[in-house]
Amino acid sequence: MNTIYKIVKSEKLNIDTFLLTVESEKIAKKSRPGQIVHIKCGNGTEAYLRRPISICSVDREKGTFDLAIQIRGKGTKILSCLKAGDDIDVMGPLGQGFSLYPRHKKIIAVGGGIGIFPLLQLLKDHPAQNKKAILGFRTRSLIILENEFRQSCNELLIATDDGSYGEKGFVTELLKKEVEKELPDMVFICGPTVMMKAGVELLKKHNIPCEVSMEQRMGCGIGACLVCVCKIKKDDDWNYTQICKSGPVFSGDEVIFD
Amino acid sequence: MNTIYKIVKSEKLNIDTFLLTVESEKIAKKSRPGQIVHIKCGNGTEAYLRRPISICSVDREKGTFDLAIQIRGKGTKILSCLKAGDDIDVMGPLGQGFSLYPRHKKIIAVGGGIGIFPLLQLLKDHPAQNKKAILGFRTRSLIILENEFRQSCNELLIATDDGSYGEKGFVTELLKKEVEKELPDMVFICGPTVMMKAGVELLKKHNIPCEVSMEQRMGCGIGACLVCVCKIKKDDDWNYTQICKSGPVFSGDEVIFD
Amino acid sequence: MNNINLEINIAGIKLKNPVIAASGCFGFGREYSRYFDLNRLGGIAVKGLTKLARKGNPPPRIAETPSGILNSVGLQNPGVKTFIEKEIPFLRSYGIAIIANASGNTIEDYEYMVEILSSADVDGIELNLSCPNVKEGCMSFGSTSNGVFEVVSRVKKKAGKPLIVKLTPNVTDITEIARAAETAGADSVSLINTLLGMAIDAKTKRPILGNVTGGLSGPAVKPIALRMVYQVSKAVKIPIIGMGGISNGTDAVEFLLAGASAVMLGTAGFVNPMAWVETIEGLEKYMIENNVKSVTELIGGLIA
Amino acid sequence: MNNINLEINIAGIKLKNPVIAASGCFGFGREYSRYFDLNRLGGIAVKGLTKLARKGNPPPRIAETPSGILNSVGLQNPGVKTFIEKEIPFLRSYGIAIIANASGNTIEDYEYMVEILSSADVDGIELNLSCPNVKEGCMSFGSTSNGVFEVVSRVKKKAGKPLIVKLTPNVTDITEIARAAETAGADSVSLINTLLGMAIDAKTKRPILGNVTGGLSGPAVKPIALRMVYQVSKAVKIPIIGMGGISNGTDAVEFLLAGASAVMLGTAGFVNPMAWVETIEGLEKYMIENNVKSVTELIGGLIA
Ligand SMILES: Cc1cc2nc3c(=O)[nH]c(=O)nc-3n(C[C@H](O)[C@H](O)[C@H](O)COP(=O)(O)OP(=O)(O)OC[C@H]3O[C@@H](n4cnc5c(N)ncnc54)[C@H](O)[C@@H]3O)c2cc1C
Ligand SMILES: Cc1cc2nc3c(=O)[nH]c(=O)nc-3n(C[C@H](O)[C@H](O)[C@H](O)COP(=O)(O)OP(=O)(O)OC[C@H]3O[C@@H](n4cnc5c(N)ncnc54)[C@H](O)[C@@H]3O)c2cc1C
Ligand SMILES: Cc1cc2nc3c(=O)[nH]c(=O)nc-3n(C[C@H](O)[C@H](O)[C@H](O)COP(=O)(O)O)c2cc1C
Ligand SMILES: Cc1cc2nc3c(=O)[nH]c(=O)nc-3n(C[C@H](O)[C@H](O)[C@H](O)COP(=O)(O)O)c2cc1C
Ligand code: FES
Ligand code: FES
Repeated sequence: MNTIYKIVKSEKLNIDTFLLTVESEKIAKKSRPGQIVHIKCGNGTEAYLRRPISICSVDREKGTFDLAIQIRGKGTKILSCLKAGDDIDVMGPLGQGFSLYPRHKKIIAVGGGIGIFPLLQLLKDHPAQNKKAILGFRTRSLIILENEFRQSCNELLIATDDGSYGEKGFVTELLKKEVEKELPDMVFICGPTVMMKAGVELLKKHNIPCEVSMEQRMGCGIGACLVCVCKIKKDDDWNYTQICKSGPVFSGDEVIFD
Repeated sequence: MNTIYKIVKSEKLNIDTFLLTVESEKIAKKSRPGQIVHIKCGNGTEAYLRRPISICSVDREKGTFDLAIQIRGKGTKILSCLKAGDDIDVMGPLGQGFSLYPRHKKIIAVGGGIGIFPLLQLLKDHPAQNKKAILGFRTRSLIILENEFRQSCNELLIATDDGSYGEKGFVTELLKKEVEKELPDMVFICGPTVMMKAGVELLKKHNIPCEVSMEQRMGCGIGACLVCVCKIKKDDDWNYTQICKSGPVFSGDEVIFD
Repeated sequence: MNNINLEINIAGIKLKNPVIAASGCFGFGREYSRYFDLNRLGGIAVKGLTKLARKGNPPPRIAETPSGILNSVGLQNPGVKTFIEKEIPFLRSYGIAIIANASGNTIEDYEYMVEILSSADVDGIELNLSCPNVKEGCMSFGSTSNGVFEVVSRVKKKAGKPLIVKLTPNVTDITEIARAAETAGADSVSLINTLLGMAIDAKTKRPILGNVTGGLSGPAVKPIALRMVYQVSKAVKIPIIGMGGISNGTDAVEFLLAGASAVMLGTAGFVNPMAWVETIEGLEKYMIENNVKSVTELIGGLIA
Repeated sequence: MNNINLEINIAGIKLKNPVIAASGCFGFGREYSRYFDLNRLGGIAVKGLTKLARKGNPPPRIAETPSGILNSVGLQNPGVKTFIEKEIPFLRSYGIAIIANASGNTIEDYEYMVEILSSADVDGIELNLSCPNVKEGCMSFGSTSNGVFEVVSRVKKKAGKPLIVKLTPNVTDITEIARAAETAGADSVSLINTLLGMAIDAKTKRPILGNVTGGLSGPAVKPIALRMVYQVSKAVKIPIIGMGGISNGTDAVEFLLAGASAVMLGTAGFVNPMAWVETIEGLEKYMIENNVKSVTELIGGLIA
């Protein structure tokens, strides 16, 4: 199975985040919003394991897909040095994406930090008429992909922790206000665990369904090694379930956040 | 202590050997023929240890030195990918070089395989009037640095294992013929252990002094870890002596070849 | 292919080539079956099984370390009965050896496992006396020769299939443990399981793994594994399955030369899902280039 | 520097910072003194010494492995008397702690070593009960708690200097060994020495090392070393010197958090001769960034 593709473009988005455009008919065509890829960083053992990255957006015509990547450590650093024309070793698309139901007419996508990335293609692909996005950033200078998001939804709200742009505060506070204004049919939340947990609890009160995208350190990326688990309810009990295979997207009410 | 230098040029010499020109006033000025450098291959742990490489030649005016490197494994492969402008991490010059005595009027330098490299600067620097070089290669297509050697000595003899160029046979056979024609004052031998051993034995019979350049896997490269040893005679006994510090050049009669 | 013979028989388990997927790194084969034809493999050691289903340890369960990984899965599995019902039929659709990896908290658990697996359609049973990620049983039996002797001699009486005993490297003298397994009736030993290790995040001042410690595997451990295979091959007569950091054909050859009759690969597959297949191809290439007709010629062929 | 305090006292040995050059990787300091000012270091553990000079093992004595190395030097050294005469005066010209690393074939050898070193001008004695590269003594004492107890309690009677016992990781339960050392009177333990390993050249079908097996060190072993330091810190009260794969300040912090009071670096210096200095600088940087006033605050600070 071939996993080697060509990089079309690498572009800096902000101080520590870059956008990588990769050529792959297969991944562009097959992937659903919310799915991930699993990437080898460099040829050697320097960053030994692959890194899981969400597909940020796809161009199905051109047969390319975009990854928005934040430099955190060794592996993402290696990826940030790649240039157009370089090879990249990508397994994917992997896992289960978001649910795109036509019955959901009004949706809200809520993202914080690196959690905003998978929401872009979700907003592009979702059949709803009314699509709202609430994105959180630490501060104004870190805001990225603003235009792309604006073009993919009906309304874009931005929150910054320090109030340097948009609303000051957490995205969950904005979500609360929006929900209290008008109930959406479905909400998608992606970001730090505390944020997703707060969002899920809020929506539960209003009986609104939601989906979250979970994060965990990964090994194989395809469900075989059982390292990337989170607690998922099963009957009266729960199981540790593979995020790479059964996720990263789960229904908000099936996840147990510890 | 700074060990980072700039690469000026990388040039392919034959199918698996390349010449790397590195800018370093210090190494160009301080090094003596036969000394080595200890090189980090890449930034990571892929090739974890440094690699010892002989200084092939120096340009004291320009402040550069040349390394001729054969691709053998991971480390030399990484080095072969470096280009002009890249950084390289080099410790050196290290160890003891060849003895350049004015009283040696007629010298012969004998090299085989990667053993020919340190002989180039030796021939350039040696004060003798009569300098002969005998170099051995497997076959014609692998012959490298022929012009450089020709310009650095009075006579250049080449032997190939298959007779495709020059004399057919081993360099030690050519050495035997030359020595039997006219006794040199000093001989320098560098190559596989069997070759150096045969050379030393031959010269002993004729009572001609010689120096050899020993090879061994290295750690620190500066004499501290005691891993790169060979047997060196000491009084009636012998010691395991660090090649990186007391060598790589030793007097032929002090080495015990097992 | 060029008349070379990769077949090997490990204590009655026939393998068409000596490359086996290591337990815990390959699930029950379903996932990787989408990446390559499982028929290419010599065999599969399935995820570690226990009497009842186990939830396993809290995440994070993996940490990256220099040229290796730590894992602390803790034997999450659906229980041996579910395996027999749901997974064996799938695996049997391929022409490869099925090795059931079995763990327990007590000797009685191990007896139960061997008994039930002996009447199931598997080719061999790998007794896991070496998992470092569970509190009871397992490595605590596997770290003393008495423990190993007792478990193995007890279960041997129930065993209707070839019995492979999987050894832990976390011991002072692995040859002593291997001999105890052999004396007690093991048909083969496999080694090494993971080395107990730990990773810390200096920023948060916390262990990276939810379980604090985990088992080290991958290329980092290869020198230790190779040494242990070599030592054990001098100490016992039963065949050895070698593993620990194998990533390619050359690595596999090294283990065979050290005395292994077959090899397992686990961690390498996380990085390269084709690692198992490429290892087989690399081994073939080595044999052709070095004029080795049968893989059996390589076993213990080290010149030392 | 910013009012941070790197000083630490290990069982009476005063170190101006907790970074010490590991034995066998730093000779007697002369070579590296040309690369940096030895005064930067907390201390130096000198090359392993024995009663009489030792030639060591046949080369090759080093093999590169994934993120690590194997060495099989085998305690080549000029003998303890030459060390005392020729090397101490040089080392004393620096303001750093001198730790004499001592080995022997017999208990009497160890007694002799400790006696003679106690009257020499060193700051501490590191008893090497863990060298895997010599046939007699050393690791054979170090791999059982009885062996360790016997040697340490015998030499303790002769010891006029702080006694650090260096432990081998090639054991089933390092806490048992550490406790034996503590009970017998050790003032400190240092760990880990190298893990026994092996490398094979598939092309030549031969071991790479002249001595067949060797000791594994470098980043590859870090997770194992860290785990052992953590375990031992829960088991004994005497201070621990941690080592095994440390290459930078972050690594050093991890060992301190796991329970070490000081650290040693060896192998990393082969790759980067400034590794010791950069580790000290990295530690300082971490302390400043994390508002740690004294290095003692980090010791055992793991939140687990
Ligand atoms: C489902 C999923 C989707 C993700 N999508 C994106 C994305 O679109 N853009 C983006 O920038 N990042 C994303 N991440 C996070 C990204 O995987 C980590 O930032 C990255 O693995 C860190 O690697 P490193 O080499 O830079 O860091 P290092 O600290 O050097 O990594 C060491 C090890 O820890 C793992 N690790 C460290 N942090 C994380 C983390 N937060 N999640 C999972 N593994 C981690 C690494 O994979 C590696 O195995 C996603 C993670 C998951 C699980
Ligand atoms: C004093 C001295 C001078 C040398 N001069 C030259 C030179 O001018 N040009 C040149 O091409 N080569 C020279 N060599 C050989 C060169 O060091 C090796 O070919 C090189 O280290 C191989 O590294 P690798 O990563 O390609 O091979 P790998 O096989 O990946 O290396 C693995 C490990 O083994 C060591 N190693 C493998 N082969 C040798 C060897 N023959 N000698 C020492 N260590 C070895 C490596 O340094 C490394 O630590 C010299 C060696 C010595 C000791
Ligand atoms: C994620 C993971 C899970 C594992 N689970 C098991 C297991 O259930 N049973 C077992 O005997 N070994 C288990 N192992 C150990 C491997 O089978 C193997 O012994 C070890 O990883 C060394 O081989 P490697 O370096 O090729 O991975 C596991 C290893 C990993 C990495
Ligand atoms: C080449 C070499 C020689 C060594 N010699 C000794 C020695 O003489 N005495 C000793 O106690 N440890 C010796 N060691 C072990 C180191 O002191 C240290 O315990 C080990 O290498 C782990 O640390 P590191 O990974 O930082 O190198 C030696 C290690 C190496 C690599
Ligand atoms: S990473 Fe292996 S199961 Fe998810
Ligand atoms: S390489 Fe360390 S002494 Fe020569």
